[in-house]
Amino acid sequence: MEELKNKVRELLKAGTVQAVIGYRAGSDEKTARVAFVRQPDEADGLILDPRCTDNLAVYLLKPEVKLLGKLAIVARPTTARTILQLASENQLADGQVIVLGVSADGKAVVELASFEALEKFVGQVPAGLTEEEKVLLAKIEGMSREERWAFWQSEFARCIKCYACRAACPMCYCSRCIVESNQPQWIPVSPHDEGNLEWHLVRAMHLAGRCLNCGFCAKACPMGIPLNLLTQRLAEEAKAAFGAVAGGSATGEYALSMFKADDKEGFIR
Amino acid sequence: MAETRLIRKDALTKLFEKTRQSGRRILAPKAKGEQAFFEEVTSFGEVCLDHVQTRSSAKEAVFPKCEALLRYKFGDKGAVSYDEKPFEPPVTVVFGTRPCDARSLAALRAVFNWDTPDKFYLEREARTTIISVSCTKADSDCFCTSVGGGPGDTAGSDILLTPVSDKEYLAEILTEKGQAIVALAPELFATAGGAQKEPHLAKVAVQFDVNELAKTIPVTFNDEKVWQEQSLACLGCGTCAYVCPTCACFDIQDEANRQGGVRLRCWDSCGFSLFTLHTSGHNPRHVQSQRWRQRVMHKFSYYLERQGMLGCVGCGRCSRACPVDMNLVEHLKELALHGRNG
Amino acid sequence: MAVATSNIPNIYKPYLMRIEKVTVEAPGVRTFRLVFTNPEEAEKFTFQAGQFAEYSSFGDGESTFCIASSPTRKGYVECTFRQAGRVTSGLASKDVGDVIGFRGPYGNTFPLEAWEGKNIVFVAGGIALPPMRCVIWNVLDLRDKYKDVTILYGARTVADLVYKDELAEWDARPDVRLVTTVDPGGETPDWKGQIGFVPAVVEKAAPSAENSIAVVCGPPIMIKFTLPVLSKLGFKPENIFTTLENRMKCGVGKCGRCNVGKTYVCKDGPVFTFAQVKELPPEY
Amino acid sequence: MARIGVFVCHCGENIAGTVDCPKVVESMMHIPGVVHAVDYKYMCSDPGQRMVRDAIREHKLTGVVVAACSPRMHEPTFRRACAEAGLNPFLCEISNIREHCSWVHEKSEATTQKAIDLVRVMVEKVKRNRELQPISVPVTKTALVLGGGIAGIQAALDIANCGHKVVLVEREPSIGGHMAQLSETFPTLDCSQCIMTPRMVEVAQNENITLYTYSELESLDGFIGNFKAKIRMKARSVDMNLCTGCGSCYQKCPQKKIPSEFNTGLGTRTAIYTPFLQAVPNKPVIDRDNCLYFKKGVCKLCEKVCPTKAIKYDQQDEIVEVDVGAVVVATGYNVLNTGFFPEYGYGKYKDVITGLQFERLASASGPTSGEIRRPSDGKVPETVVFVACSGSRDPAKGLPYCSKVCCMYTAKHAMLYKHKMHEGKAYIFYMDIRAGGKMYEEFVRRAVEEDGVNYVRGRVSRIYEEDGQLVVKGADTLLGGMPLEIKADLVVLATAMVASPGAEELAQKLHVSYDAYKFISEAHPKLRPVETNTAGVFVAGACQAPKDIPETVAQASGAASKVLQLFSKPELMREPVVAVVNRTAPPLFSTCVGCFLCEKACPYQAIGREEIKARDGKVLKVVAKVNAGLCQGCGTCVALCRSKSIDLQGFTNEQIFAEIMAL
Amino acid sequence: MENDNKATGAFEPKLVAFVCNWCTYVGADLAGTSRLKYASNVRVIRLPCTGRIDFMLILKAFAQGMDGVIVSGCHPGDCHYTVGNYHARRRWILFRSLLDFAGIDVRRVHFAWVSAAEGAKWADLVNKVSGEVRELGPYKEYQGLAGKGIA
Ligand SMILES: Cc1cc2nc3c(=O)[nH]c(=O)nc-3n(C[C@H](O)[C@H](O)[C@H](O)COP(=O)(O)OP(=O)(O)OC[C@H]3O[C@@H](n4cnc5c(N)ncnc54)[C@H](O)[C@@H]3O)c2cc1C
Ligand SMILES: Cc1cc2nc3c(=O)[nH]c(=O)nc-3n(C[C@H](O)[C@H](O)[C@H](O)COP(=O)(O)OP(=O)(O)OC[C@H]3O[C@@H](n4cnc5c(N)ncnc54)[C@H](O)[C@@H]3O)c2cc1C
Ligand code: SF4
Ligand code: SF4
Ligand code: SF4
Ligand code: SF4
Ligand code: SF4
Ligand code: SF4
Repeated sequence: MEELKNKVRELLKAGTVQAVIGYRAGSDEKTARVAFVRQPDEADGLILDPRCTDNLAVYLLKPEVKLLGKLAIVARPTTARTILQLASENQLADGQVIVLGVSADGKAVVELASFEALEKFVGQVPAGLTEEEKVLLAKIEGMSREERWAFWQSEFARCIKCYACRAACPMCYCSRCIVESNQPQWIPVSPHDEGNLEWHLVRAMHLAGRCLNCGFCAKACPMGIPLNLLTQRLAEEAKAAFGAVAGGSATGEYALSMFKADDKEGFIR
Repeated sequence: MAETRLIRKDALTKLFEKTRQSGRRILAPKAKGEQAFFEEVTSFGEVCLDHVQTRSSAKEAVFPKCEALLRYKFGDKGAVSYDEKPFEPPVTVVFGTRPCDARSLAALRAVFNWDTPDKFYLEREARTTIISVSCTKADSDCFCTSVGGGPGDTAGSDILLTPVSDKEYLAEILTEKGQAIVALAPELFATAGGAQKEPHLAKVAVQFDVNELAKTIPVTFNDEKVWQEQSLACLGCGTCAYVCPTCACFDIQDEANRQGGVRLRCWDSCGFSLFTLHTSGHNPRHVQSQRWRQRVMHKFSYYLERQGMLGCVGCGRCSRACPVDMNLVEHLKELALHGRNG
Repeated sequence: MAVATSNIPNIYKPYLMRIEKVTVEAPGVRTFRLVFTNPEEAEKFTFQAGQFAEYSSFGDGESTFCIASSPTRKGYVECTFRQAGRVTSGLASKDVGDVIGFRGPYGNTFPLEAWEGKNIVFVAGGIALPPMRCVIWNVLDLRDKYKDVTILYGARTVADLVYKDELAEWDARPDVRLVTTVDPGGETPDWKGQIGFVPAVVEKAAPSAENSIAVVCGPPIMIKFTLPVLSKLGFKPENIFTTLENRMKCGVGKCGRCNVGKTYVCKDGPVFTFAQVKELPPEY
Repeated sequence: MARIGVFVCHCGENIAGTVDCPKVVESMMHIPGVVHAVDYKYMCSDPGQRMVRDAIREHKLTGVVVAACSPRMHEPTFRRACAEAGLNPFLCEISNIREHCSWVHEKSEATTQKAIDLVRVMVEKVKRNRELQPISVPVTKTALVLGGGIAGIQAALDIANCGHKVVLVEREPSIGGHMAQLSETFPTLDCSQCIMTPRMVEVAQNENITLYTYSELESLDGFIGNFKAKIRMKARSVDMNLCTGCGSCYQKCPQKKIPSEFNTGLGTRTAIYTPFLQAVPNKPVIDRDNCLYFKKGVCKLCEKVCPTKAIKYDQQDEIVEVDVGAVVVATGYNVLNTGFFPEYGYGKYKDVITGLQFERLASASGPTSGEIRRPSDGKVPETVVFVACSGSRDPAKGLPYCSKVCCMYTAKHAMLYKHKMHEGKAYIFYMDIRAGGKMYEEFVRRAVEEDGVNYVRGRVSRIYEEDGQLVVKGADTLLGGMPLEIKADLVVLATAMVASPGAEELAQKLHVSYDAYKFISEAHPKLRPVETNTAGVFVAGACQAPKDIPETVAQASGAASKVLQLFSKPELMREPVVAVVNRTAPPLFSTCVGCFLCEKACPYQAIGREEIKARDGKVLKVVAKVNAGLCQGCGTCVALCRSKSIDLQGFTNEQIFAEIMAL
Repeated sequence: MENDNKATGAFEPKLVAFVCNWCTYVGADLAGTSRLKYASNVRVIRLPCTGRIDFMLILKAFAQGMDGVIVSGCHPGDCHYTVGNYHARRRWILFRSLLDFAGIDVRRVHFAWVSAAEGAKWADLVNKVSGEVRELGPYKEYQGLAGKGIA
């Protein structure tokens, strides 16, 4: 922890960066929230503990945050993977941010100024689901088709189309989301059952092979819809079918931008 | 009008039955995961009153997330005719609202009944009975007492229930609509005797002086730095508005196919950049700080000036639901101070 | 459980109007003349200069345009719109005889009565002539109530000028002073008007501020540079009028998006004097 | 203000026999925007077309739907008719109610209903059609030919002889490629160099051809008609202008023991060298890896002896940039070397050689002056075993394909050997003989019947050395798999033809696809065999697949004719069915976020990047930009783009959406 | 698309086929020129390439009341645009798995390679899919979504 604070102070003092995105204590003892540290002495307020789960990479593309100047960001492996994935999608340039990589156990902090260093840091450890989520996923997969339909319908019916899931997702950085294009209006604006289903399927497809499974979407969803399971299911499929895992490298290929001549096609007549 | 009675907790099942039998729809908090949501319930067993506050608000009863304003049919060559059916929203009982939620109706009504009355809201409200339950516990996000409410506040409720013992609720029957519910099963309501609700209510400290806030906020309007700082973390996700019992902003959208269409109203949020975006590309509120400012100013300044009341009942939902822990009270306190100092 | 329904009217239900005439004014800009399909509604309908309405293309949605015809011309309303997005494209695909929705009139009006006996100067740019056309005709139809009438109108190119026939008509009238201009480069060989940006042309035309009202509508940039010219000419902010256009859905002060500070464009506007605009927070 | 006209064709009885055409017409009249609908016996006839033209004028139509046969039949006809009436041809669509309806269903209400649906779908599409203009792309009439083997030479000469400029780039110090290495060529046994050398000289003398030898392509940008090629001229260390090719330098060079590439390692060369005597250009290069001066800093003998002071040790690689309109890839092939075969001793036996080495042994200009002597001791071999299919057609070795020329050249080799050593024994192990080609089968027969070559059908399982002799172990499958052991003096492996080194990198530079074996892929295996999937890049010769000289030359001329076709007009006209990235009002400018995932997916590399700049030059945004010259209009990018920022003209999102909504 | 067999009252599925211009569309043409007979309840929407077939089209088709969807194009290796169909295939692999996970009946979405020469395969495909979807009955679940959730 001290190590992190020192690094942050150093970076700010030296003027290497103008702001550091990290975690600080939140409203209560159970929550942590983002900190935008701009003065060396503000580093004291930084924390790093199991509360700190938000995928802060979402802030790297926020215009207001970009205006702060050059950024450093405290990144657990998932955030680090997100940064690499964003890089592979041309949203971040090498050297644009300094990553303060936090090891999985939360102890060691390493300064990673290049994507190459970041790639080494993340290795091959994509985030998995939590135990609870695994159980739920297995449960859904074990259902009959009709049950799955009923399950998801009851979940989707609650969706209010606030798009908090989208706002929280660092990979949903489109300047105009498909739901906001109205010529044609692919997806109804209103949160009724048909539109909700379409929204959820579209969102999941758009994240297929890109989702880092940070779980921020599900956390953000005020209606408690376990929508990260959809993207995670697709991540599993992309891995199984194409060996594609998001976030491994800054030059990684998007599973749907490429193909192999022998991709499976048993389902095609 | 107010009348005080006692009702046993185990009698609620009965009351529920009777209410349902009377053809009324019942919305009540239902637990899901760690949260509770207002949803239609068919038996009392589904109801969960354990939460300090539900995630979603009860405004759905009077201002649904998606409602039809208009239906039309296309005829030959695209001719349009209205598909007119009388508007008959379901007669509804909302059970288990907290006093803050009950109070929120006044804020909604202020918008929907302002100048041009909104049929949809008003008729839904007319058919809705609110049975609230006083708060016996509160959390750090609650601030009803700072905005003029309280854990046992009766405003907006048709019946207010306060648990006065393990077995009993003190029932304040506040309106005719409340009476009508009692009339469904008068036998369940006993005389109150000397039961008092105050001792059982949660203690909610006043966090800021709302009058002072009302004075200081407008002055802060042009102090962009404050708003920028406060909103830096905000993702513009809109959650706060969607869970808020008083947020009334909406969008109107058409959906149609070859046969006809429907004009829908659905919730919207001033936190979205699209909310005010002109087709020309110009956006009067083009950065998040302006949108955050709009939300705060609307509730604590414009509302007061235009509707003569606050646009916030202190339920704390926005703070609880915010994915990035934007805490409204914290910011309000800062604003109250800031305006005073600067 | 049956409960009697009240008879609060549905404020979101538009009148069904038939398109009686379509005029293509400029590329992408059309004027519709609309008549009520229900004569009873026509009978009851009134509006005043400056007001706007919500026009629907059923299936696409509603869009806000001002009413471009004058209240002095009974029996129809007109609107002029530019094809910009979904709704306006939907409207643009309509033809004479088709039915569209019309909901209004909404908003405040130009205080035409208070202007009686004064000179009136209209300054408009581009597609912003429509909101002014309503007042212009209103004033011209009651010509004897007002003193000098000056119309200054500019567009990017000659092709972008709208209401070309009416411009000719006004030009021909002895009791109207019409100055038209196009941006440098936007002229055609046979263009007889001025060449230059609106503010410069206003400065050159130099209408007297004495006992005068100015109405200015146009793109923000034009307004920004025209105002100083007008004040130099002696116009006081409270005598300069404009209309604001913030995005709106309901038109009746409920949907929550058109406000500038505590001011609702749909209710308190769209007509404002510059004295009022100056008081508004910078949010439009 | 859509004003659509619908024209329903009876096609005699072909449509009207099962579809109630008047009913189709009647139902169209209820659709908003349809202002005119008629049916007629033969819409495609002159009177039918006239109906369309007249209606366009009379009803001021903004769109036309012809409900008739497949668009593949008459779309051009009706589009032309529309154009004649002043309607943009892309505002005309065909609804296929014949092949997709009347011909495949019985006469019934359902069939008529289907026809109505199909027409309505098209009406809704056409309402959203936009006027489109064919895209014209200017063409730079210079061709870039990569590779100076026979393929490249042929293509270059064909193009140059039609009066267009050609830039020919060859990686080696001389052009000629493999054909220059061959001794005699099947099936005529004419001397390879005798027919090759004049062609090489022609190249050198053709004023339309600029020759860059010892050079390689550095990068290729742009698109059909408008490529920019960067060519790296490797430092030759010899000034091409001063050198007269007198050869004093390499006669004096002390480094004499360097294996000669041209002679496939069977002969030697010096450090400053020309690969062979007839080299074009006949001017040496210094092989810096082997030059004493470059290695040790001392020597400079060549500089001393050069009469024209042409030696330039400090010469640097040079990059030249050329604008070209088309590219012909003719970079040829390579052969597997013997080291590839563990069962044949991993290349450690000197007397196990490749076919190409045999060509050098048999060549009059080769290291042995055409005498066939084995490499180990120079002895004239008495028994030679030839092994066909060495590597080829062996899935286990990863080369399942047939190298196509080995059967022929092995027969040739055996023949050449027998012609020189009448008593010698020649065995050929083969799997089966593939001698498809004019006079090929006859050629093989001649080897067997006239020259007494022993063909053994079977595989060689092992080759090993025993007492200074090679033992070839195999089996004769024609004799029921009888094991066979032949003691041989020389073994010639017909090693597989493989892609030339660097083929993959080159293909990537050119943005053309290549197959699993790194041979360049043709655009269509049957119908577009000389085109690649990148418009304007053509392919010829063995770089596309193993092939012999006649085929190579034919393909090279084919590629040249494609280039000439492209050069025959000042501009290239293309259908405007191309993708476009949207533009919106500032501050967004475009909804594209520049993820460039579409860029990677586009099969034609048609998507590039464009910077949107503020007036002060500051880059505000980088967005995708479709190169209309390259885009073929597949729409893969459109389906991929999440934010719907890219759309396909002619098949826009709005059009397709409307079609579905009209179902 | 009004397609219910009015005479018999029996259920006839409504199908839409999204096909590429170069293979399946031509294959369907060939079925026509060969006068093969097949079920009349499929409506073809022509697209340049399977690569253009956005997964949204499939969802929108269901929303429009279709009971089944056919998606078809050139066989692998035959794509007019060389590889559009390979891209499409990847998209479908993921999309199909998502549909299934969300409980959508994937038996109603059929993918097929039909070449320009396979008129018979096209006819057969339409017949088979019609038959299978007829067995499944109307897609009530999806169609039931229309209007659901609107107060
Ligand atoms: C008081 C007032 C008067 C206006 N008068 C005219 C006029 O006379 N002629 C004219 O051409 N335009 C006028 N406008 C602007 C016009 O409303 C928009 O250009 C138009 O609605 C956008 O077209 P769309 O719905 O096709 O675009 P989309 O972007 O597809 O619109 C989607 C929705 O957003 C709303 N919207 C989008 N942009 C605006 C905007 N700039 N202002 C308000 N709402 C918007 C629309 O109402 C619609 O519901 C006026 C706006 C206001 C507020
Ligand atoms: C042993 C053997 C015997 C044969 N005998 C016969 C025969 O008798 N009759 C017959 O018809 N065919 C014969 N062939 C086949 C014949 O060699 C080929 O058909 C022919 O040479 C193919 O010509 P090409 O121009 O395509 O390739 P190549 O001859 O390989 O020429 C390619 C040229 O491109 C150059 N190059 C490669 N890469 C690059 C680059 N990146 N940039 C620039 N230049 C590059 C190479 O240096 C070379 O000069 C024989 C083949 C073999 C292996
Ligand atoms: S849902 Fe899709 S279109 Fe919308 S922001 Fe996310 S990725 Fe972009
Ligand atoms: S955050 Fe939840 S409620 Fe909001 S749009 Fe996403 S899924 Fe729906
Ligand atoms: S603003 Fe927040 S605290 Fe106030 S009423 Fe709305 S949700 Fe509750
Ligand atoms: S919920 Fe939080 S992040 Fe979302 S808009 Fe409200 S304040 Fe911003
Ligand atoms: S067009 Fe779409 S896919 Fe391509 S770079 Fe832009 S946003 Fe990405
Ligand atoms: S349509 Fe096809 S060829 Fe054209 S840019 Fe898109 S992917 Fe490339």
